Amino acid sequence: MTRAAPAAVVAVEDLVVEFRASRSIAALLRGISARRLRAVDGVSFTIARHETLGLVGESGSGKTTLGRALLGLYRASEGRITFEGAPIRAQKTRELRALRQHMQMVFQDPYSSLNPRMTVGQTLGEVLRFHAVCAKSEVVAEVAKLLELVGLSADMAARYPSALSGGQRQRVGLARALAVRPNFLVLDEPVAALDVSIQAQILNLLQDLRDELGLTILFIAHELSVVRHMSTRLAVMYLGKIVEIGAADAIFSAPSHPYTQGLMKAVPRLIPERRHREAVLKGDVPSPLAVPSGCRFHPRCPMARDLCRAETPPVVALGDGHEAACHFAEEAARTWAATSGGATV
Amino acid sequence: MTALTARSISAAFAVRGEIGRWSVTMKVGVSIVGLIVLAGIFAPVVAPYNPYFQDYDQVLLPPSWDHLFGTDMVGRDLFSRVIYGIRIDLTVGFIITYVPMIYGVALGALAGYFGGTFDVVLMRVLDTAIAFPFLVLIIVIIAILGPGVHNIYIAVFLVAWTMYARLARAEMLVERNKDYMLAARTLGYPTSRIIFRHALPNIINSSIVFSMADFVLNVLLLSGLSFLGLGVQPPEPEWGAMVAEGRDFIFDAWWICTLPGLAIVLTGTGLSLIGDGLSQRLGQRHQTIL
Amino acid sequence: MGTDAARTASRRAGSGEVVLEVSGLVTEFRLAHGTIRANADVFLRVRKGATLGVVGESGSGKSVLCRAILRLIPSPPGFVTAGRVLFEGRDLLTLSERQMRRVRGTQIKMVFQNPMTSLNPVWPIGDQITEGLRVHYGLGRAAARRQGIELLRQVGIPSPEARAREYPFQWSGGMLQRAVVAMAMAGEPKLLLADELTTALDVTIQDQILALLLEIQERTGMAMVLVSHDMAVVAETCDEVAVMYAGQIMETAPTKALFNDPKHPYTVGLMNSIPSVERRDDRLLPIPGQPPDLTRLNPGCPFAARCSHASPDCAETPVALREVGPAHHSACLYPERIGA
Amino acid sequence: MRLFHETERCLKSGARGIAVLAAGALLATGLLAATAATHDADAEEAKRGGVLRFALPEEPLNLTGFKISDNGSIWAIEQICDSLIEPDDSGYGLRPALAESWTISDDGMVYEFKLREAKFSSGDPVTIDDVLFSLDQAADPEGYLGFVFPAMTREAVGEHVLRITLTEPFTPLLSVVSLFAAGIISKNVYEADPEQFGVAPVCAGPFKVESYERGSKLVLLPNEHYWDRRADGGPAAYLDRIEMLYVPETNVRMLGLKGGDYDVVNVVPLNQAKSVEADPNLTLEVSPSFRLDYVYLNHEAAPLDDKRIRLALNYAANREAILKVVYFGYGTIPNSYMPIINYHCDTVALIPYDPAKAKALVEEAGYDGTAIEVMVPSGDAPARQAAQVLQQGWEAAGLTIEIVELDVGTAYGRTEEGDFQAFVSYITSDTNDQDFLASIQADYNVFNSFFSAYKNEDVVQWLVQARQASDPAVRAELYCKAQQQTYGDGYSVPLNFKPFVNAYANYVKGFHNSVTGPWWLKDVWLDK
Repeated sequence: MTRAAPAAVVAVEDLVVEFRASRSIAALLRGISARRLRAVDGVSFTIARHETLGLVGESGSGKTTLGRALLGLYRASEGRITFEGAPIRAQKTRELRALRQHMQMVFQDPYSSLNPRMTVGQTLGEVLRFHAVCAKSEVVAEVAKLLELVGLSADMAARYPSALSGGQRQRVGLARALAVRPNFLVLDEPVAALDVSIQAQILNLLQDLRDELGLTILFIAHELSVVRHMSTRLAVMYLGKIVEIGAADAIFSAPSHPYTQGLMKAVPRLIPERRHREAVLKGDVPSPLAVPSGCRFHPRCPMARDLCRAETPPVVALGDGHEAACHFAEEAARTWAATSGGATV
Repeated sequence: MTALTARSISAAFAVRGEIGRWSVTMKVGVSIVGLIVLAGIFAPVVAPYNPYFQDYDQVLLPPSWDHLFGTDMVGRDLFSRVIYGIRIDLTVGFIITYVPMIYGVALGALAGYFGGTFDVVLMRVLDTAIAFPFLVLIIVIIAILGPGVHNIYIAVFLVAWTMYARLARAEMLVERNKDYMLAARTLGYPTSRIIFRHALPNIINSSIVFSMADFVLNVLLLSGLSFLGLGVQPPEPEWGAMVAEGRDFIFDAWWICTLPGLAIVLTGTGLSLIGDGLSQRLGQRHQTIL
Repeated sequence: MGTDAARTASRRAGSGEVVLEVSGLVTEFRLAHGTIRANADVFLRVRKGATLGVVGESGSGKSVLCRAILRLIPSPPGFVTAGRVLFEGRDLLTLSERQMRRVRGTQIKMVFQNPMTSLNPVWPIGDQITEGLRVHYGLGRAAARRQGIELLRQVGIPSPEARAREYPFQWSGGMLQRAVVAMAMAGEPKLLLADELTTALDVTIQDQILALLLEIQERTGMAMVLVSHDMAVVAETCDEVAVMYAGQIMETAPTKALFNDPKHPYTVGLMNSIPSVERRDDRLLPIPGQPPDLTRLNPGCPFAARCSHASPDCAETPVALREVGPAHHSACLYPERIGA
Repeated sequence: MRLFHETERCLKSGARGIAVLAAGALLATGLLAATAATHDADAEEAKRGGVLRFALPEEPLNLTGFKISDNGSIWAIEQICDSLIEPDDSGYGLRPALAESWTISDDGMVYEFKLREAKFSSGDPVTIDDVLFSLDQAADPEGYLGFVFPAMTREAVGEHVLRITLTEPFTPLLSVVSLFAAGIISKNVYEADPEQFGVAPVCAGPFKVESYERGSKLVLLPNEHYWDRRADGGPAAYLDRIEMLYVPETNVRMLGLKGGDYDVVNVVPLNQAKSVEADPNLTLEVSPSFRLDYVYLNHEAAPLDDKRIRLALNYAANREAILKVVYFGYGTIPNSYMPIINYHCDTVALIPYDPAKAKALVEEAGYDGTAIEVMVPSGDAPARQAAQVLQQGWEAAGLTIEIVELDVGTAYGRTEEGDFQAFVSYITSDTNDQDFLASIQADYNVFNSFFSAYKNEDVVQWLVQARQASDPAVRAELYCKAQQQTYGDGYSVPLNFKPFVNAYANYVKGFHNSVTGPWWLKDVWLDK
């Protein structure tokens, strides 16, 4: 939606990521081509240096696919991704290997993101050696430094992941990502699998590291509260498209897409009062193999009109880089301010 | 690959002073198999007689201090033959277990990781191979190639790798989607490193556990084939062949088939116990704490 | 929604008829590396038409508690070694397995986190819903089918006649969870145990399921135990709350009292750990340290090691729930230190 | 080619070996002088009645004589079907059966057989049509044993005489006519349903089939229409009933005998013979047989193409050890490439066990180390044992020996194709003349000297002369020369003249194994 600014670390233009459904041997022999599924369907945005862009949406919205595409794990079917001005191309493994010194990822599930057959020290040491981050003789010391950085003691290096708690594993995952000294991190639901008391520790750690190391972050999450806590900017995805993007504060105070509003209303509050209302958003996210016409949100939208069913909505600029892809974005923002706006901020 | 297997096994055994934590089954199994292997290695020392020498004045002697297991119908010392038989049975058993395993696991892992046409074709090959009864297939192949150890290697290999390929592929399909595999990719590791260094140690457990049972079955298979005259040829002291030779003498010289038969049973038991122990240990590693 | 204000009021006051009372419940798991007390001296009470929230982190024993109530603990290694589970005056722990099956089939239902594992993938969903009706209520095929479709309609499945013939893989996660709820509703149970029912769901679908549960409760007056790790979910949906930690109940109170005036440092810690969607905090206040190893608990308060208010005696003095307000109990030795 | 084909099938049955013809002038003049009345040989008063339970290792495949060549079938058919002539009690001679007498023209070209007044088990008379039909089937060149019949015409002379006219003299004709395959069957019954005949034959032998369960047992009853009667006027068969039980597992047969489940077992394993002998309730019968156990050699396969190597194999063969450990002392060390049939030559000197001589021969031959592959039929324990004893001696002589166990069919197949070096096997004869086995093995015009590729023109000439000679003394001398020469050429490695070994309960009387293989169960009675 925005042109790549010089300050942008990551720029994404009209990105499309498609998957092919697997074929039977009969189809293979007959040469029938596989069905294609658009997980990311024409997305453009940038991430500025030292910025944390939050990316939210329901499962199936394509946010994880988008995050992985940024790291070249999936091939872009259309559009382009640049990192520090250099194109990310999944098929160019050698190019990518060089770029990966600067971009890394942390995964959701701390139970599966570490190789169970390797000790923490082996996992981290392998990264250091493979990318020649430091001299071979300094690997042990560097591992200890990394562990310390994420708040673990150096003697953890001898342990296998099975001997660590979820929070400790997530710290190791973070250390592994940081081992190559990247300046850009994709955090894919990094605290979703953690208990709240541990989640808070990790969130604080992430904040500290971001400030200390000057990291640029794409923070993928489904929990709005966590995203709000971490992000400076926010992008909301629905069925492969970004429906609203802008400064986090702006969106939280004046969400201008009915979907963003629905998401925010659906979050349970820490208010000890038995709620008396119906669900905000009805139904499920449609299958990406059967995308609705016009605005793809219209079947679930409380404001949907004929126009929404017929035409793809334009991107409406709402000032300060706040944009929403809705025919009635301004009306939606006004309605929000009138009904529940006061309660939110 | 073998180095990895060894590494994996040693990790499973947790050699770093953890023998005390082995289960009882594991200890008993390792002791039995260890003793048998040692006896095989030092066969020239352990065996009191030349296992091939026929002394026609000493035929069909019952077990005694001179001949611990007695003598057979052509006057050979049975104990010496059983001891030398270890070399044949365990060596052949090992080769027809682990060579197919190496190939099967590698192919299965590659198919599971890459998927696509290669995987589809491989799966159909596996389905076809598994549709035939294992033993019948092997007997048919040996009938075509002729009897003898080398043809057993070929015949068993042609059939046995499929089981490992299936196991490894299934495990790889699970493992492929785990985040640590993705993490290895984001770290820019080459695909071969990801498959063989990262995935393999995690997918090979089931194959190792299976291989122990397979090893037992393969020793029995070799004995069975030799029993049918399709395996190791006379006068080599193969256990199954010895049982076959002794079968006609079961009433008046029970020791000829009974004692080599016991050697088969003992070896099988030892290997099974190790298999049980291994599956417990390797299984534990994946258990999450309650 | 046709809420009966008076009835709601009476529930809030906690004066409804008690459906379930658990007291002194101890559940142990005897494992190779030691014995784990998953529930230690648990006390809780659920009233007709009301919802009890049980919150706690993983390993706090809340799921074990649900299973212990329904006697679904795998044994060995699990054993219920003490306590009573009174359901409508009968101690469930003393029933025969046959009687217990009857209770599980008709009066107390339980729903789990992962709908895919609660449903058999090779059966049409409609059949799975009617199975309980046919087994426990002896309904004929046609009658069971009619009622199954009606149940699906009540949980908001569109065109239930057609969709009843479909298989689990054809349904979305949210719809499957509705189907699970529909199964549980067959025969109108008196008590529903919901174990992390919405944890795996998106926030929008969670919203739908919670709305559905509350609507059903309004309509049928059943009692609910809602187990969750999410304080906000509990705050919005429960009448009373029990906070569990390391197998013990740390604090229990009417929802308002608990959230407005918590009397246990752990409850406070949990609330401080949660980032808010309402405002942007610069810094969260996490609970320091790690949850304890359940095989090596000290005799005193299990939270002592992580508690900023703890005194040396906290780790040594066995704790017990003490009344700190109207229907408000805390296991803390020094509840007065909170907020100070 | 046809001959080859037929032999192949015989061989593949793996059991009986080659059916052999010929009864010479000796038989015609001497042995056949005896009449049919040989039944009262038993000094004791035979008792009638009872059931004989006979456990056998092979079962019949088909009870139509000209369709089979397996032991199980032959054993049964010998009890059910009579030929015109039959072997006598010993098996060395012949005696009249359905033909009560016959004449041979002076030039040996025309034979006339006078039929007896006899009836089939169905009660129908045996007619000249049945005889012609049966011999047509047996002599059919496409049939299993058709190849043993010489060129001839067969015709009826009146209602009771069969005339056979040969195109050239063929002395062994009477033996051919005595074959089980030439048994006389009821033409009408066979033609009505040839398949059914295979399980329910109608013949004119002493017994008839009551029931036949494949894989289990064949039950025989006395044929009340059998042409011969005992001296007391009663039927020839003493027994009420015979159960021929199919018990393939050797140990089960032996246990069953000892446990009283069976009255008779045949093919007793030699290692268990001693224990039968020691059993006071059992009788062990060891009787001579037309069988030689020997190692086939392929004279065209190096290094066996060198006579010195073949002789070395013979000198290094520790036959005493083999007789002791493989045959447990049963049998005789052979001095011939042939079984002991009529005209066996006793004077041929044995090649002794002489390892030093063997070694010297191997060295002299300049043996290059080419391995000799010795085929052993898989599952044949004595053959495998013998091979191992031989291997020890042969390797001591400096030869390289590899034993290969092969399925019997595969081993025979390779033998017939000449794709072998050595094969531990045996040969047997169904009839009692030396001629056919001698020729088939040593005359390279017939089956390439039984696949050995042995070529010696002298031997061939001697054999032809012997076949045509009418004087027994001349024949004996010629066969002696042939045996001496062939044996001395290292034709094969003969191992043992192996006897038949049967065992039965002491109350079984009159059981006797004929040298050609079968027994006369009509003479058997039970003393209990």
